[in-house]
Amino acid sequence: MLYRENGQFKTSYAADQQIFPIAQDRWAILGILVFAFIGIPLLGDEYLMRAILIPFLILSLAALGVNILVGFCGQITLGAGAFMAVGAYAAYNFHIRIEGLPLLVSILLGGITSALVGIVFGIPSLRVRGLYLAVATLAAQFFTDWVFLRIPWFTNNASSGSVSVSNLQIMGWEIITPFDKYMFCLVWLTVFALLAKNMTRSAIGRQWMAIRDMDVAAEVIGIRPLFAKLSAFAVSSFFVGTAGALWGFIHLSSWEPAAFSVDRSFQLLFMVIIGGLGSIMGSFFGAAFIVTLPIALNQFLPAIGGLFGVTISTAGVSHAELIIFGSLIIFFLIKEPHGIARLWSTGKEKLRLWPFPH
Amino acid sequence: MAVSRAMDTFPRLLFHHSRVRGDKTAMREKDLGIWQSWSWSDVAEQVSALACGLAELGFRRGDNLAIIGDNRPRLYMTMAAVQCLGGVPVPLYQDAVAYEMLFVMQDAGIRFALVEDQEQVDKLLEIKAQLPLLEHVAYDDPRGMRHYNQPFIHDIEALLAIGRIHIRNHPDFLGDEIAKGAANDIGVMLYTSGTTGKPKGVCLTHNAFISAAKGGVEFDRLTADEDILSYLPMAWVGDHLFSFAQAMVTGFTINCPESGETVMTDMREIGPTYYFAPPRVFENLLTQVMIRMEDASAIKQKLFHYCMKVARRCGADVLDGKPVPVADRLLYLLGTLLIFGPLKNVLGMSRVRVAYTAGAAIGPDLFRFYRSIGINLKQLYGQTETCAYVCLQPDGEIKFDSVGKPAPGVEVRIADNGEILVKGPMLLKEYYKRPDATAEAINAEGYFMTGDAGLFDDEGHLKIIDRAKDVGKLANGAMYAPNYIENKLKFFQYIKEAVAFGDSREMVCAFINFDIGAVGNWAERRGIAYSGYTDLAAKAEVYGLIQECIEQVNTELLHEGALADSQIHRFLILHKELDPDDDELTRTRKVRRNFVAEKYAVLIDALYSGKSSQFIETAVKFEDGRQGKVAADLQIRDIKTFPVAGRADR
Amino acid sequence: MSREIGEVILDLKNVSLAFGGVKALTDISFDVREHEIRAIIGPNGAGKSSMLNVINGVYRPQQGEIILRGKHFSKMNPYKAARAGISRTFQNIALFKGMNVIDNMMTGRNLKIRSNLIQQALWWGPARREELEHRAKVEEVIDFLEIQHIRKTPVGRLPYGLQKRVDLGRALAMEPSILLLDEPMAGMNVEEKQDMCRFVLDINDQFGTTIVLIEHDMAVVMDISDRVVVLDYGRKIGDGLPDEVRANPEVISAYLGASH
Amino acid sequence: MGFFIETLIGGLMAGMLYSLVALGFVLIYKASGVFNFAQGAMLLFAALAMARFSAWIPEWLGIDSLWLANVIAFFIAGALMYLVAWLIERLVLRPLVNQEGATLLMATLGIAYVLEGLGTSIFGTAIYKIDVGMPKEPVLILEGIFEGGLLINKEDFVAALIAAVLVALLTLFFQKTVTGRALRAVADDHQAAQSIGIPLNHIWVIVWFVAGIVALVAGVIWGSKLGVQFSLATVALRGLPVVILGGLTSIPGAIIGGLIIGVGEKLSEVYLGPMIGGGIEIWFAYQLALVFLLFRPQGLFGEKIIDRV
Repeated sequence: MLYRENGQFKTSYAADQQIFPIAQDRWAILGILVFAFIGIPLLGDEYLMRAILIPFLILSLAALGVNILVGFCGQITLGAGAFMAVGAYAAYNFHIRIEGLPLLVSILLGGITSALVGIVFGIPSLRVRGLYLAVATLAAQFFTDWVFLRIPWFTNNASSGSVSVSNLQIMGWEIITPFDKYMFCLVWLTVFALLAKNMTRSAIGRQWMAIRDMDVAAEVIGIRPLFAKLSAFAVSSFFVGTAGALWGFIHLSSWEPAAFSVDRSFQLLFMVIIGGLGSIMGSFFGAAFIVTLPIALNQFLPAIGGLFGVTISTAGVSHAELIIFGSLIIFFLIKEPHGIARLWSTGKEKLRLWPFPH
Repeated sequence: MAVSRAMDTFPRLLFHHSRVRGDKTAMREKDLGIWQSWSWSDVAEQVSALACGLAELGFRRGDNLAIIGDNRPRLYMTMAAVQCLGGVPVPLYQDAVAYEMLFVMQDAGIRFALVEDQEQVDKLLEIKAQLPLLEHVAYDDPRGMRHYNQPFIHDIEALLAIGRIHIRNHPDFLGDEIAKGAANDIGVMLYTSGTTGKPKGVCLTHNAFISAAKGGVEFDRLTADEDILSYLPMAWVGDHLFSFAQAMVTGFTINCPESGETVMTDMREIGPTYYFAPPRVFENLLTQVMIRMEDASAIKQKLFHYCMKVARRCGADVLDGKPVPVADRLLYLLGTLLIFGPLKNVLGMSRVRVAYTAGAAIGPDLFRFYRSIGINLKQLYGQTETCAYVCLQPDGEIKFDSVGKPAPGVEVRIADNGEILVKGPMLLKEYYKRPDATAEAINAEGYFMTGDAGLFDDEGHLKIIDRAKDVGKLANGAMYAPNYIENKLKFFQYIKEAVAFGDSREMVCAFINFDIGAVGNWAERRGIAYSGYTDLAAKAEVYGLIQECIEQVNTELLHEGALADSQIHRFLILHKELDPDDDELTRTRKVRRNFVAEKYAVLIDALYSGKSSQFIETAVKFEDGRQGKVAADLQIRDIKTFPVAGRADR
Repeated sequence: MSREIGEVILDLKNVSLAFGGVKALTDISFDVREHEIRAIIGPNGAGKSSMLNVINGVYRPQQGEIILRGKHFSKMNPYKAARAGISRTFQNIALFKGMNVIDNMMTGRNLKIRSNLIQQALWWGPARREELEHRAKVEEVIDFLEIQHIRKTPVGRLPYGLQKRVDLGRALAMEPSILLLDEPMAGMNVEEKQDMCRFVLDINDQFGTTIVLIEHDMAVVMDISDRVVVLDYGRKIGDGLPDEVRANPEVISAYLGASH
Repeated sequence: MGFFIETLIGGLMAGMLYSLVALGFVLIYKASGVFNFAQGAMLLFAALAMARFSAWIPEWLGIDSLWLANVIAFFIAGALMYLVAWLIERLVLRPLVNQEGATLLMATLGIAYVLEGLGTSIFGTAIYKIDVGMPKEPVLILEGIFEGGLLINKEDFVAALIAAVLVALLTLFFQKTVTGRALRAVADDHQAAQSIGIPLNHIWVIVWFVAGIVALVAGVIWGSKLGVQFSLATVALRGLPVVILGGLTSIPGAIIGGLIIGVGEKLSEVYLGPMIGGGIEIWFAYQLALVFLLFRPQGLFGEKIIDRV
């Protein structure tokens, strides 16, 4: 309906292959970015940033990573939390063990370490697929759970088992307030989302998708499954690892291995399923949905209960949260297996065809 | 190179553009997934190379070159190249089969042909034996041409290459050739379709097309920034005017679609600002719109129909800048946002500033639809012989049943027999090698006789009535145009066929076939039971319905000057539908007037003898081939006619 | 015809293949010459597809060797085969369902990609340049196969005949020297078959591509192929020019036996 | 040596329970192609129901007999599991028929969440005891052979016995009953089974119900050993390596896999644990399965996958 595409013709492949080939989309995304960078800092309060926006940004980054592996390359993983943990603890160790290492470098090294571990745990993917692989990735999860709980070296012999970081700064910019943290995560996510989009629209992305869609045919046209799968594991783990580092450093400041438990893995998986497998946009939708749902339920359930004269306890809310959460997952799988991103793109397609239905 | 600054031939115009807007896009073609573009200087360079390549092959001043193919930039460039050399491009219809091309190729004495692809080369090879004059064939698309070793078949690339070498060796050659050209040289030869007799080559000068193009450009204030989609056959005069002549005059951009299948998509991408299509294209688009809307949800359909109602009420006035009530204006704005804008977008017409249609009568509903959603659709009138340039509808003065006012520089006169005569710089120079036909078409005063009958209404708009030869006279000498009257009747949804009588008679009477679907529906809503067409045809209510329609036609005719006497006095509803199986209609569903008059002579007699009913029995063929008879007592009704004022004028 | 059939470029020697205990191919030898159209025919279950799968390494034969341009391979693998310029289409179209036509064909250019992952992530320099160059190449194939109107359609939404064409397009995008076609015309109507025949001949003619083709339609095979191998129950029962094969009594009986 | 055998037997006992969990996975996977992540939640749900009803029933009905209360509670819990199976088939499986394995896996994760939420909100979150009269005291056996004898936990022994009986019963059920044969037919080929008139939907309900009963039994055993609490849901995660090892489609595989994992866990905990730190049993099972996968991707008894092109 809002689309007026007449006259938006492409005279070069560069123009045809840009990320947002439709001018209206370009304007929309520009608007969103302007709002995120200028509008929100002006309007938002600290609670909003701390409780919603920062987790959303970081988990979006992690979901991007999971989506690269699950959505684009078709390798199911139930161990994403493990790679967040690896990223976080590796960054932590680089941070505290190497004097004066810039924060950015620490986080990136955390991501790289996670990528290496990801490659190791990706090796089974060369032999097994689907459900078997999903179980194999759980191995990574339980292994890292154990490592960071039981091997004191990784936690710098912290007696409580919890580690913490302080004095975060980048070239003199001290990241202390929620506003600082928000901006830092936003910049980071913007850059990495762009990188992810670029990968998925170039040769490597096509290799991943080819492996996902029809691995035998992919091999026949000269795609090496080894490289395609392991690169997906590496890139995915890198994204997830840096997200883990951000989660620990920026969001939590101090954390225990439980922050990256198997529940986190499931949560990330749900994000990409509900958001939309194989869609960059979907990762954001999924993260937004999963971050805001519990908060919304916490706000609304007691209120709704109140309407009917029922008091809903905090525990009750958390139980109801589980039920609603589970039902929503099933509902999505039945009604829209391709997630919110598909709803989005169908909606967009409808708007482009409006007033025609198809 | 030195080229005269006068811009009176197309080559001079081309080099003018390459000088003043060399970097601006002259042509685009959707190819290999994107819009490949040529700037004016690219075009000038390629045209030069092509011209020199042709010269190298032996193309001489005065030679004719056949151009056969879909709209392709290279084909347009070849036209210009041929003109540079003082030759004449002769575009042919690309979908014609080989033997259909034969006559034109022979008639025009074609020595050179530039064709699009293998398909066209094959056609020429098929008739090569009958074309002793044909020396060289060049093709644009090399696909499948690998094994064509004949020395007279050339790849256009090779032609360009030898042309470029020629330019290096003879840098002044082309400039000199262009300088030799004169405005009065033949610029292009277009063959008339030849519904009667063999096609005739219409020789049109540079001056004729440039005048016509300039007139149109000024009339619609076209600029160098227009985009036009070139998708109609290059052999058709309209395409030559819009895609070639006007582009050359203003320097705007022509856009060639990727293929026939992708025209709609390509149109959506380009979003032309200036658009031309024959009525059937507009009609198909509208049908598609309606069909696709039927699948929409109920709410959306409601919204659509509501908005269309608003548009019908005030859309045309908004477009014409006439005063519209504020409430309507707001509703229309909302409609634009919700329906009209998106609709134009999916039709590829968001950017259309001026759209024309011509070639056949366009139904008022159709015309109104496009105008009401804000597309400035207008009609024009012209022939191949007049560079498709006689009358244009000025912005803001749109009438559904006229073709507008005489275009700038054109003189239009109505002859005594109603025939439209035109004179102006855009007239043909002659029919190729047919002085007899030329003499027949242009009268002593230099008017071209269009063969159409028409009249000017009170505001000076030309209305086309009929082919001049079909126009008769009533007993009192007033003009009588049966087709015109019948078409008016058929615009009513209830009337399917109408046959009018009146030639040499004192009044006009008519047979009516109603539309069984529409009238059947109407009857059902009124609880009128009926068993079939014949039954329904005898109902007084149906007579009443048809009578209302005819009365309305009469009131309209009253205001149409010369046709005021053609008001219908009496009519009857035929007891059976006119049917091609009974030879009453042609297979294309045109009434066989004489056959019908003969077959139903008894009814005609009854109409003119003042009877109020008449029995008739008719043999019919049923769909399964059986023969049968239909008999009925037909009622005949008188209709109110209106006295004609100012009879003294005639 | 201007193309000239050259030397043997692909030679299979005594190939045997079995799945578990089931023999799919028994001691089969045949060769393929450069620029020729070589057909493999035979009744259902004759082992034709297995033969193609052996040539490009999807199946590993238990015995025999493959000699490709003088190089001996006891076992081929799909990646090596692709590198060596062998591409193929699939009997049951194996397109990448989640991608559109262009992207499917772009995967065919994969072996020619030189830029690395980081360059691609940054969409920078060589990566960007390559994307545009390969797109241009792919567009040529699209043009060649006359599928411009569907270039951005997800392949899952295409009708069968067009999917087959895209499958061929993906194989062509590799610019192969040997093209293996597994029943390219199966399930098509007459018109689609004619188009496909024309494409096969054009590919062979215009690019000089050697074509090894499995086809059921005998008329088509006899029309377009230079030499024919006939398989039955995993054995070779005939090999030669179309006319020779047609006259071969063993072939006739095999086909009669298969109710032809 | 005695200590080793003791550990071994302990492992076997624990392994038997893993087998029970794995059995639930295999049953459902075979019959409906679903990798049922909700097995743990079903176990928790069943155990919670059992624990709470066995406590509520004496209150409500005034029954003194623990045994009778337990039997009634068991049947109520069993009925509940039937209801659960029916609802799952109705609301989840039927709409998702013919979807990919991954989608179904996610759906079972959803089921798991719902069941956990439901279980805890109906039955509460405290730690509950199930007392089905399992003998708690350890016994010494084979004192003649090993020095000091072997110390066996009687409870483990009984549990293993129950598990073994259950497995035997299930095997009988599959081999001898009409329903069992129909189940096997469905497992072999969905479409063929449907075409000869086996009602797929009904079969699914039965399979999920059987899996529910298996979960109930396992829940009772684990519950009486450790108490019923939320963490029971994660027991299922321990069953996973078992199925991987044994093969997703093989009932004997589930049993043998369970035993291997049970023994492996215990041995590694006892012999490897001190070297590299405690609590390694979970990941050890997984790594064991993982390494195994590399050599035999289809598991011990799984069917070999052949790629057809």
